[in-house]
Amino acid sequence: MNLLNPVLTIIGYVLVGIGAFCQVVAGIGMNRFPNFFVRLHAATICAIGGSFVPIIGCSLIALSIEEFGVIRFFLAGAGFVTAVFLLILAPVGSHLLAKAAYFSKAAVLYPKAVDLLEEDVERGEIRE
Amino acid sequence: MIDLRTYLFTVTYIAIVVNTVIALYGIFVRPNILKKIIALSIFGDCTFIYAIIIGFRKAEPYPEIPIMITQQPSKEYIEHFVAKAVDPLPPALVLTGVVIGLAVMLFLIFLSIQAYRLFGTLNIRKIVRMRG
Amino acid sequence: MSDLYSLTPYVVLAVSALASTIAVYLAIIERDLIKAVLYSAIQSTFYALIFYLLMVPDIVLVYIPVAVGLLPAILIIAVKKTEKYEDVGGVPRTTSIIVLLSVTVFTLIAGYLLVVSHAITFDVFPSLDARLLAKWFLATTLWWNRLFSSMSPEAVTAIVWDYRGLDTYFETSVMYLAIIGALAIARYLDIPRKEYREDVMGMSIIGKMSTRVIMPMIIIVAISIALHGHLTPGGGFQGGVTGAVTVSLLIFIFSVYFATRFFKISIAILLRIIGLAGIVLSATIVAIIGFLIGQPAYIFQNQPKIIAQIGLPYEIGGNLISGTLLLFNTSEFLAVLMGFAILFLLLSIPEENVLEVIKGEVE
Amino acid sequence: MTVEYLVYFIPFYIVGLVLYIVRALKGPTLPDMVLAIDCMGYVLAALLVIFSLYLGSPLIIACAIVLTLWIYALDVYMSKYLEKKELGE
Repeated sequence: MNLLNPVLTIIGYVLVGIGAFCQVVAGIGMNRFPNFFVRLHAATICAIGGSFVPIIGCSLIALSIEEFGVIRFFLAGAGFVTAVFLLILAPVGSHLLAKAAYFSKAAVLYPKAVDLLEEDVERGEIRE
Repeated sequence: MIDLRTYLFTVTYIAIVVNTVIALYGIFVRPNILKKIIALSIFGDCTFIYAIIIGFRKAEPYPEIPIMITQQPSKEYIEHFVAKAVDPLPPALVLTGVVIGLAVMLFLIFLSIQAYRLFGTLNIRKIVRMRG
Repeated sequence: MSDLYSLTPYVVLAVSALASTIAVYLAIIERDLIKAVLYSAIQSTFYALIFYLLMVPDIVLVYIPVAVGLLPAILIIAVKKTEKYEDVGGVPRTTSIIVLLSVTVFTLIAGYLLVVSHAITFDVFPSLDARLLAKWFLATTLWWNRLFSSMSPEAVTAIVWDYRGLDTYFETSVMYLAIIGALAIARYLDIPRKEYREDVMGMSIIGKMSTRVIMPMIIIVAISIALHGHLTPGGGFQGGVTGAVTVSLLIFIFSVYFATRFFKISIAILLRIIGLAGIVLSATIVAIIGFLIGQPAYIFQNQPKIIAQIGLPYEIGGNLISGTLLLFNTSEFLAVLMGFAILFLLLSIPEENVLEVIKGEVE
Repeated sequence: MTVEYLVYFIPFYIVGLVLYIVRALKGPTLPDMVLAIDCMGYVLAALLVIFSLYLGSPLIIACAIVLTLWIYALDVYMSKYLEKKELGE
């Protein structure tokens, strides 16, 4: 275990660094993108790159600290559970929100090049 | 020379005081019942933060949570714990307060939904004029 | 390095407090009610961060479900059932100006008192030392002497049930009475019988499938928060409000007709009564045992004291259970979970059925 | 302790949080606001985990799980509000 600890720490810090980068990028994208459906991409970067990755990194760092004793397994386990919840629930939440926003016309698709979903709905292949 | 941490903590406190004032203004002036309920919940949250701030302490480098991590602790560990952990009594009181606040809020929301069904509006000034 | 280390949490505290001030201002000013609810959700999120940095995890665990989850949910339902925009007609301009002035004067007085009361010891605004009572609570948390300690390593749960049990008992009663009030408003009403159809009702198939996957995990997390209440942050109420998310997901993602396959309003009421009876039992069990044996004992007693030397065991087979705390947490979990189940079921009754009943009563 | 170097990463998360607040307070439509609140919730979950490690109090990590769950629930409520259907269906 002692030999593995520095490796775990370095991997954990790299993951936390990736998360910090993704947060700033997603924050800029959230403010610069033109409409709701484009901003969904920024939200995905925030949820997966900016939160899932650093939480896994924090769990790895926690596993490598032996001063915490047995408690470090609690920390790592709770971190993994949080990460799994985030990985499953964040995309589903975005999907439900996007679907409701599209069909209720709450968000307007402003610079519109093509809308394949609208054509499908008109042809009757997809029902609301 | 004031410690920078004290300055930042005072900024936090003053921001919460400003929140209290805005929430009180909302309770007194805005006519919609649901808006009054939102303002009331914000006011309750501010009072909870005051109660928690009483129990906070400026230990070095940062205070601990009031939970002992090791069982059958040694005497030195208990002394360290007492010197650094925050006050556990305000959280216990605020826990009670949050639950009671939620219960009252839920009952008020049910009452306002019923009032809308009966009167057709939630503007409290119009409801008062309707009856009198 | 060390200075930066201890300064960072205070910076985050100040940033989140200032952000919450902007959110509160917009929540009060906004005329679109649903936007006001969302602004208040933003404010609650920041308050949760403030509570977290003030090192009270029990409050965070109860505050996030209550203020970020349940209250906005029920307010959103209320806005959908009533009017969407605030009608500001009828407020005299002089009234609002007078109220604003008086509130501002109140603030100035409060701020002046704050500065004066801390002027003497201004550089220790969060005090360096805790009160003597707090030190006593902390020192007796797990002293390993049953005559003084409550044998629970978590001080907050020990205080909630062991030292201030009467408060907690009446708090649960207030919650119980509020839901009885909601039931009384919705009298004669029940959920209409209808067959659940997978393809028409509820939200999209992606949401349904992933909710089916995630539901057992949520229930396990809620139960572990509730039953570890005497060891880690959490307890019965925190576990109950975490478990309430499963009920709301069942009703909103599938439909209320799917949820009524598992529990109806009457069954939920019955389970809630069982939960409250469990709380009464955990309050009186030591007194009952003392009455049967013929030794002095008290209501709300947990561990043996000097004058009443009976009590429940604090561990079973080496596992710490802290006397009645485990029983209390289990019963509270059941009562709170079923209370919120009743509430969501009542709110999802279709509006036409309610209006029919009310119309019949008025005539 | 190797935890102290986390202090160099925390400001980036705070910058992200502030940018999401700007969008959440400004957002022209309702779904924009909800999306920004989601992002705030996710970055806060990451911050809670980082702080529990950074402040050396591992037991407070349980808050992050609950925050993730309820942010998802807020999504569900808002999409239910935007849909035309009755609440129960």
